[in-house]
Amino acid sequence: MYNIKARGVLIEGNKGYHDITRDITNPLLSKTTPSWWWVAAFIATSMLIWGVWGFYNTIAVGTGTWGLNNSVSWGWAIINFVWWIGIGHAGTAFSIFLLVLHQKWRTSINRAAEAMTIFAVMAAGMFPLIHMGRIWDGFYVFPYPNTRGPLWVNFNSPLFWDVTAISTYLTASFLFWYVGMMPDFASIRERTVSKIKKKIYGILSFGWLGSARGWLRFETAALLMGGLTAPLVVSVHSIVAMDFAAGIVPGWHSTIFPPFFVVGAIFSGFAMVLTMMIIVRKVYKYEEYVTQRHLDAIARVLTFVSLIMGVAYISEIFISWYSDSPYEMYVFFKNRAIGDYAFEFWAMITCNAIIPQLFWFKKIRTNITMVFIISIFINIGMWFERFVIVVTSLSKTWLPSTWHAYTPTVTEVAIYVGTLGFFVLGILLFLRFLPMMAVSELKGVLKETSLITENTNNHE
Amino acid sequence: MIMNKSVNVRRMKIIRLRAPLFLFFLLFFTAVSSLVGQTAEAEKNFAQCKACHTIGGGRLVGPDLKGITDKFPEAWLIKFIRNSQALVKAGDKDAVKIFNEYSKIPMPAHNFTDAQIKDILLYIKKGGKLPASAGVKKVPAKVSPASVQKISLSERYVQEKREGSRNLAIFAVISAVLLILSLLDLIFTHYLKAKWIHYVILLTALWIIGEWSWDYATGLGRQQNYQPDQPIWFSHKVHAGQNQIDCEYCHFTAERSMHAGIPPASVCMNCHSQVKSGKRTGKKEIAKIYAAIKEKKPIQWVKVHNLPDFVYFNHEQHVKVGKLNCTECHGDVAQMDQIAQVKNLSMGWCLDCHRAHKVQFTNNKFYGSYKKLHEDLKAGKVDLVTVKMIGGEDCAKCHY
Amino acid sequence: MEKKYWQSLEVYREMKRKGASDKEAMPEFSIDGLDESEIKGKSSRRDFLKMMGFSVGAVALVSSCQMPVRKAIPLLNRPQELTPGVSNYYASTFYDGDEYCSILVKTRESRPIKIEGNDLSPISQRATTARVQASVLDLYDDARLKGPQKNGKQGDWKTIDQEIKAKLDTLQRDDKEVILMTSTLISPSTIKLIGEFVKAYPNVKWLQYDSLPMSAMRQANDTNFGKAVIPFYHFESADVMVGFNADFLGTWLMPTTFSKQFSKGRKLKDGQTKMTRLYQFETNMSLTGSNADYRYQIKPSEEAAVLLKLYNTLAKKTGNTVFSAPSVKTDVKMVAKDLLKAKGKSLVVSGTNDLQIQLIVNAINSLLGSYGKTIDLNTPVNLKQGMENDMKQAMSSIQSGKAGGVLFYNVNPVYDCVHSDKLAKALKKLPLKVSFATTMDETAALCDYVCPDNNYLESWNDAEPAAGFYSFTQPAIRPIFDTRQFQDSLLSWTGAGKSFQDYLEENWKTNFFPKQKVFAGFDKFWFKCKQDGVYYFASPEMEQPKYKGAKLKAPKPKNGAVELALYEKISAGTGKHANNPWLQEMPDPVTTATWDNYLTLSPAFAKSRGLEQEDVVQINNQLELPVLVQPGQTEGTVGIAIGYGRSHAGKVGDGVGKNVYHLMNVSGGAKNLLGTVVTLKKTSKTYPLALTQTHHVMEGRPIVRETVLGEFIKNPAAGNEEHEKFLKSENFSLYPEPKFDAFQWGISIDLNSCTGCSNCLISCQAENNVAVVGKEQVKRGRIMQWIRVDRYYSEMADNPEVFHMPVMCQQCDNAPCENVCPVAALSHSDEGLSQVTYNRCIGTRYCMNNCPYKARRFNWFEYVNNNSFDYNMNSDLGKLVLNPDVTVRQRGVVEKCTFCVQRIQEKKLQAKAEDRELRDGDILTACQQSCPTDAIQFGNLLDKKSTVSESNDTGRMYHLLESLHTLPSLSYLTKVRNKEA
Amino acid sequence: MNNQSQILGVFDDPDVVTAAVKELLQNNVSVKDVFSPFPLEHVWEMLKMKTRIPYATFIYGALGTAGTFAFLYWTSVIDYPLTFGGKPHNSLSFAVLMFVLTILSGVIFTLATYLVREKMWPGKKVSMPDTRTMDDKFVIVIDRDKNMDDDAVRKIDALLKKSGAVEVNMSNV
Repeated sequence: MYNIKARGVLIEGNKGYHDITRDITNPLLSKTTPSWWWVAAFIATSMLIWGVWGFYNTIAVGTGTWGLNNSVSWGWAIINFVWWIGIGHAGTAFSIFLLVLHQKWRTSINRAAEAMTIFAVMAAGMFPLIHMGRIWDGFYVFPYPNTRGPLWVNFNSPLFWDVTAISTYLTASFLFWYVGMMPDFASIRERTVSKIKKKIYGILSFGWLGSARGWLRFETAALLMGGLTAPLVVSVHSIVAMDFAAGIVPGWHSTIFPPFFVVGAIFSGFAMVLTMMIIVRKVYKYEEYVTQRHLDAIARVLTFVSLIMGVAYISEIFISWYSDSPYEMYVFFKNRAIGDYAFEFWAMITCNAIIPQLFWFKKIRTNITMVFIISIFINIGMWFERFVIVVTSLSKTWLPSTWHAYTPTVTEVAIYVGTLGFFVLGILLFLRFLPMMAVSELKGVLKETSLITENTNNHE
Repeated sequence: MIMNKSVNVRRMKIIRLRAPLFLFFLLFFTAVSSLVGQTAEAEKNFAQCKACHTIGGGRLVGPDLKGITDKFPEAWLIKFIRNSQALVKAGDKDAVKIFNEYSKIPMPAHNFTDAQIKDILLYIKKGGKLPASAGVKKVPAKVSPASVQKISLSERYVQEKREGSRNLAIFAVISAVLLILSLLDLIFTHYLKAKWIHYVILLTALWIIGEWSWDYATGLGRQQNYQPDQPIWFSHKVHAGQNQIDCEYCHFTAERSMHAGIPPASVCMNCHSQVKSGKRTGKKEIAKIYAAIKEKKPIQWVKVHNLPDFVYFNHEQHVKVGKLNCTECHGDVAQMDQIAQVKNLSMGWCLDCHRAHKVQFTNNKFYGSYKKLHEDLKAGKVDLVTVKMIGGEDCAKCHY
Repeated sequence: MEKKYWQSLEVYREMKRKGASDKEAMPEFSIDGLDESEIKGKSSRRDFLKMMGFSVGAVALVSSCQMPVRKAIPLLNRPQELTPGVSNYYASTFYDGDEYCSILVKTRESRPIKIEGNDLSPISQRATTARVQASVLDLYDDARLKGPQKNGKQGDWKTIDQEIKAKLDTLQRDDKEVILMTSTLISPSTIKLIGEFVKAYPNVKWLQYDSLPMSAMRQANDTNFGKAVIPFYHFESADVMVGFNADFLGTWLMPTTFSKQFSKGRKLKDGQTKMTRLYQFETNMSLTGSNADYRYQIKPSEEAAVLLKLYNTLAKKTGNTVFSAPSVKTDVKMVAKDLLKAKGKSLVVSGTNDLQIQLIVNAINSLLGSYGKTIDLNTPVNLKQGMENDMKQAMSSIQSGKAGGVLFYNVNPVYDCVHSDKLAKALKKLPLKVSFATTMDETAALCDYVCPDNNYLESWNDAEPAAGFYSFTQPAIRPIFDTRQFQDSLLSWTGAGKSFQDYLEENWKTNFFPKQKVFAGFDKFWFKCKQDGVYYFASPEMEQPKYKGAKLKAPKPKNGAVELALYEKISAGTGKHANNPWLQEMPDPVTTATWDNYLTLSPAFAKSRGLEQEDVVQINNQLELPVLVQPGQTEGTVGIAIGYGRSHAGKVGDGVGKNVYHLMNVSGGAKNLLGTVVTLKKTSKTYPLALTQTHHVMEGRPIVRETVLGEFIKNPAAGNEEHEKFLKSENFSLYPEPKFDAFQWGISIDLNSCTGCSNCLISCQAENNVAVVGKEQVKRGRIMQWIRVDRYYSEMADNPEVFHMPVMCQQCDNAPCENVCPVAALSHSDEGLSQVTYNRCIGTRYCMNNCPYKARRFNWFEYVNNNSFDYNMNSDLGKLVLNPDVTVRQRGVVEKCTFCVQRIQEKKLQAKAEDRELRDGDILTACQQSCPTDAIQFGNLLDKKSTVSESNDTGRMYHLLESLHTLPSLSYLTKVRNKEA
Repeated sequence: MNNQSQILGVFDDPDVVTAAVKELLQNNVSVKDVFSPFPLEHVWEMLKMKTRIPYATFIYGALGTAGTFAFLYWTSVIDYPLTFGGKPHNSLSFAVLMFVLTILSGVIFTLATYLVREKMWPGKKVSMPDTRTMDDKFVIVIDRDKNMDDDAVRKIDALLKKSGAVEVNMSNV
């Protein structure tokens, strides 16, 4: 109970069950779409269209339209891929970890976070695809029975683990997300007046009744799926990390990577959640559901994680020195710290390890704008981290004769912006057509937290 | 292309029907002829010889047959006539001598019965005249019954495969329609009350469509049963089948090169300088060879067996070193009129052979380098060495 | 033979006429149901060639029934008729006016597809140079003239012959001089023929013109020995070699021969501990300089002085006459000491075309008694016979109008003579101008008639590179276009109604056949000649001519002035092959630059002038060139490569770099590459240079391991301590080391022999259908050549030591690349090869990241049939050079060195077919085959007696980055410099 | 549903419902079901509701692991063994895939089982005793069977009222 006390009221403004239902479902049921939505949607779409051009250009002309070369043959595509996957962590980490830990304060955020996961992972998934030299032969990665012998795939390849892990993660997260929404669909089904919506949400709700036995099985199933997916959250990014850790490139080949990546992922994920929720609570006036205290909680988590990041950076550098391998040392002390990519390196350190420390101050923690800005900084910092890992390591590997610099081209930028557009558009659609908070769960916690209301009031 | 395939189909059908009839006739007439002896049949049969031989008219492609019966023992002659190449291969002195003397043009094999051959020899002895006594009977054109049977078999195989896949496609379409209907009914118009019907339909439909798409997908880039029209209606059945001409007589580079080699028109000329008309097509087709040579334009045969271009296949390796029989990959060519691709030539098909097929491990000194394998062989750890065991599954065996 | 090819070329032309209707022309390849990628791949693949193959097979015999075909006898296979899919080899001769090389031409379906060295030749001894390797592509050059030209329009031989004959007659009547300007001719028959031509037209004046003459040396030898010859050098029998601006390993005189000789003296095989020593005094950093044990930097103007100083020191010690010399700071004591120690086994050469200098060199050599030992005046080299004065006279008579006509054969003076502009102007006035150029080059463009000569692979010819050494050129293919051999043209004009082939044969029958005793019948003799491609008439042992001294003097070195040192690049040469994309994209062994010429400055000098890499500098206020900072360049000098800036080379060569022939130094009478004084002006512009290597020092990593001879004698493993350490450290691995049965292919590269000439690189490119990607891509670090000749400097100082290291796929047994490929496109073969399966590759490029040697290449674009990469693979003609045994890679797949697996398979099959075990040395990889110094050895590592195992079995052997435990099959031998420690 | 009618006690507070259920059970009235907008753990306990889904999940997981290993082993050791970078065919790296695919099979089949047991599918038609349970009401459902006479009904009605039902309805569905 400690955490609840500390966090105090989760839903402010003495709401009743009906209020909750109303507040959450009204935006869906209302006939009119707010104008800001259209504006945002328009911007997102135009970004997406530019991205589509990037895709087309790459497929039609060739990977050569990117800035890559024989030495640095992975670039922005992979950076963004890892970055998106990282963000994709937030949702599931959020809902599942906190679910398993019985953190009630997740309820008003997890749904949105999970939605974020889905779209982020989808966005991430685009990069490995477009990154392929021969996308039209992409199906070779699947071990399906064929007439080539049959020729299977290389199960030792981290890339293949990646494919499996990510598709699994996407499936699992999606199912978990959807199951969570069924009761809410049902309540919308019962609440809406429009025939079409009734039909559609009826279908989506799978005929949910809300009987006691139903709830029992529902809870069990949800808990089981959550419990199963929890280790997946860890494994996915560990496996992504193995893409690098399993390579022999100096700066990649390091055992710290898997945990380091997972933490980083949660870091960027939470930051992104923060960014998004701050906007959502503003435009939807959900201050009562996503309270100061929620943001505060996330901010605390971020502070802690950023410390871990800092430690990770330091230990990485320490190990490279301790290994006494000239190649390793060159990467960290020459190439990263003072080399061509020094800016990216230091940007990473500052954004990820230093700036979040501001959260120690309650003033800053409670100042929404500051929190917002810092969360943005973290997102940027995490992007730079991936850049540092991928590009600096590759640009100067074992044989000095092969050293070569890398600069991205407009096509790569276009693709990245495109995925951003895709992500935003996805979130917008989610906000418009799906219950953005778990209604039933909110109701579930309403009572006990309001009980707390009293005694916390006494305390304060 | 499709048009003429259907034509083929029809022809084949007829032959199939005829086959037993032929058998009957043949038995009957051979029986009769052996009794009668020196019939018109001899003359009829000798027509085949006339293409290359005369009786006292000097040499053509082959030697003058006048007095041949005195030169060689009858038994030998029978052997020679039935399959001269066999004798030559066997290294029979006289046979080889003749073969070389007549510029290595093989005498096509003739599957006459002994009686018939004796008959012909008698006919030759008599200087090609018929005794008045022999009544003249009509005899149907003689086609080797066995081969007729086989033709229908091997070509029927191709036909059936082709039709089979066509039917499957049709099924797939139908089931797709059913699938959609049942889905619509299941969700919106609840016309059928019994849900299970829907499910049954759905499942079966999915199954069939799956089957079809699998069949189609595996066929992608392949052309099993591919049987294009050739610029010249050239029958392997006649040449390789009835006349028993050795494959490598025409495809002469199969033992020396990666390509088996498509015979240049000059090779055709070896025989067709004399043989100017065929039984089934008359002069029409053979004339094309002459035309080609006159205009110095190579005959543009249509390549039937195609491998993807990133595959390196070498005939020498398989024919000469591996001692494979041509038919193992090209099917029973000797029984096909128009060549068709019988095997699917997929990588899996190649590998299956590489996994199972025994290499000339002990016969070829090259494999002496495989010390360890030889020890294992001696020690009995392995009983036979397949291609796989010496790297037959390596990618760079065929892809580089 | 050839006729057949010509026949199927008919088919090829037909297709061209039909437009791009390949399908129509070869129905056997129109397959329905191929997926997109394969169809894409199709057009670029060998189907076109296959089709050729088949139709060849067919047509060949048809034609052979009709008309008897004259057969040229191949060396290895004797084809009764051509066998599609089996390659034939023809012995022939490469000679482009500058460079001689005896070669084998590999043909498939009677298409020449590869040049290999001919090991029967005593001159080139199986060695080739990059230019020789690349010359096969010139045969399929789109820029070649398709037929005789009149005033730039296609004409027909008959009329053009008549017109030229007429003009010649008129010119003869009003006896105007007709100048026949040819490159140096080494073909006795051709010379004889020209003699007859001159007899027929007495007004014809024949002169030989070299863009880079060596007249000074001939003059010097004339004064000293009464023989105006270039002697035959024997570097192999010299213990101490001293070179003065002579890049004899790269470009000077006979690089192939000299490389062979040089490497012989420096192999440390089977216990040999003796090693020759090379001193190099030079201005630019040349390939030879980069291989020198001691390298001194001199200004062009100092060369004479330094030489004289050296002479004087030697003379003092040996008590000979000493001449007064201007003082120079260069220290020559050590050189003198060594030279004297190796008296009679020493050799001094200078590449400078300056009489004074050559006289001094002769003086030194005679003083050291090199003549008869390391220098042979009795077997003169016939290359470079052009004499300056002839050219001068010709110029004047052209300008004065004394000459009425001029015929150019294999020369391009309008491009490469010093006063090209004057010549161009003067030519306009002449009534008859005929060129025999194969392409519409700068000179041909000014001629009213062009009678295109055959490519040398389509021609008959003989050659005598050095007295007594004969060599033959025979066609490997019928003329592709309506071209005619130069000699045939002359014959038809003299009205001798026979082909040059007959002429050649007769000439040999009458003049050479009698000289030999071995063969009874001429046919046998002639057969032998053509089969071997070379024939040697031993000349009787003769006394070396006596040395007559001459007064030696040296000019005072110029101080302060910036001296220009032009040089010849290995790739570009004199600019003859400028339209050859392979050569254009070949990284220069020293600068690693491609596709350009540039101004080289030493780092210090550049700094003092405030110049950075790629800054554009104005030379003499007109010519603008980018700067390339070149360690080792002499302070106060700049270097520029000749052979660039062609304006009429063709789509590839036009406008690449700048033409600098007009900057040659003619002050000393003979035209000389070195010594012009120039002014430099920095401009605000910059110009991108496409270098394949951007970092030049090893950062103290044990990549190229070296030691000095002294250390090596003490301990053969000297300099290779890392390897010792590696062996001692137990490399803990989870997995057992891979074992193989029968074969495990390996290559050993002797860094001590490798001179870095980069000719393996072109050989590989030709063998493996490696694409050309163009300057832009090279700049972006996307070279395609499978072999990378890395070049490291000991430090970016002013006179660094240089290391050359060829790096290709190391075929690791624990290949890091294989582990990471998701689709199993990379796997390890039972013969220790790391296989790459192009058609399975989806291009994740993970393997490229994970390859520590960065030996993998990615097809960033479709390099075939793509107009943005308009090189040989974008034209049907150019594609004829492709090797049908090797897949042409599609866009988006990764490729790499395969150890020439196609050759391995071919030879294995051959062994099987012949029912025998595979012998060591049966298989020669392309790089090994063409290596002029035998630095590359390929073989079976499991066979302990194979050359590769033996050369690995020394203390010098190590693997690149062995600490990674990738277990490469490719090993290196440490570099040993013959220096005092 | 059967044609008999039901007694619906409507409440608007979770704790009250829980209490009411207890009350009813003590007066041995068989409570058929309780409909609520969110789960009520105590009610399950009192109604002695159990589910065996966890066991199913465990089995799926186990099958997933075994199946994956079997597949990997067959493909890369038996069917077409290829050597990659000197690693043995039966490689440690299988573990990763086994782990991931175990979870996948677990998740998917658990969900499937849940849907099957609950007889839920897209577009299933349902009739709720009281649609307000989707919003803010809690409903106790009690079957009224044949042998239940009116006063018995009345008794139940009273019980409900007593234990805090805002209203009590009859439904004949």
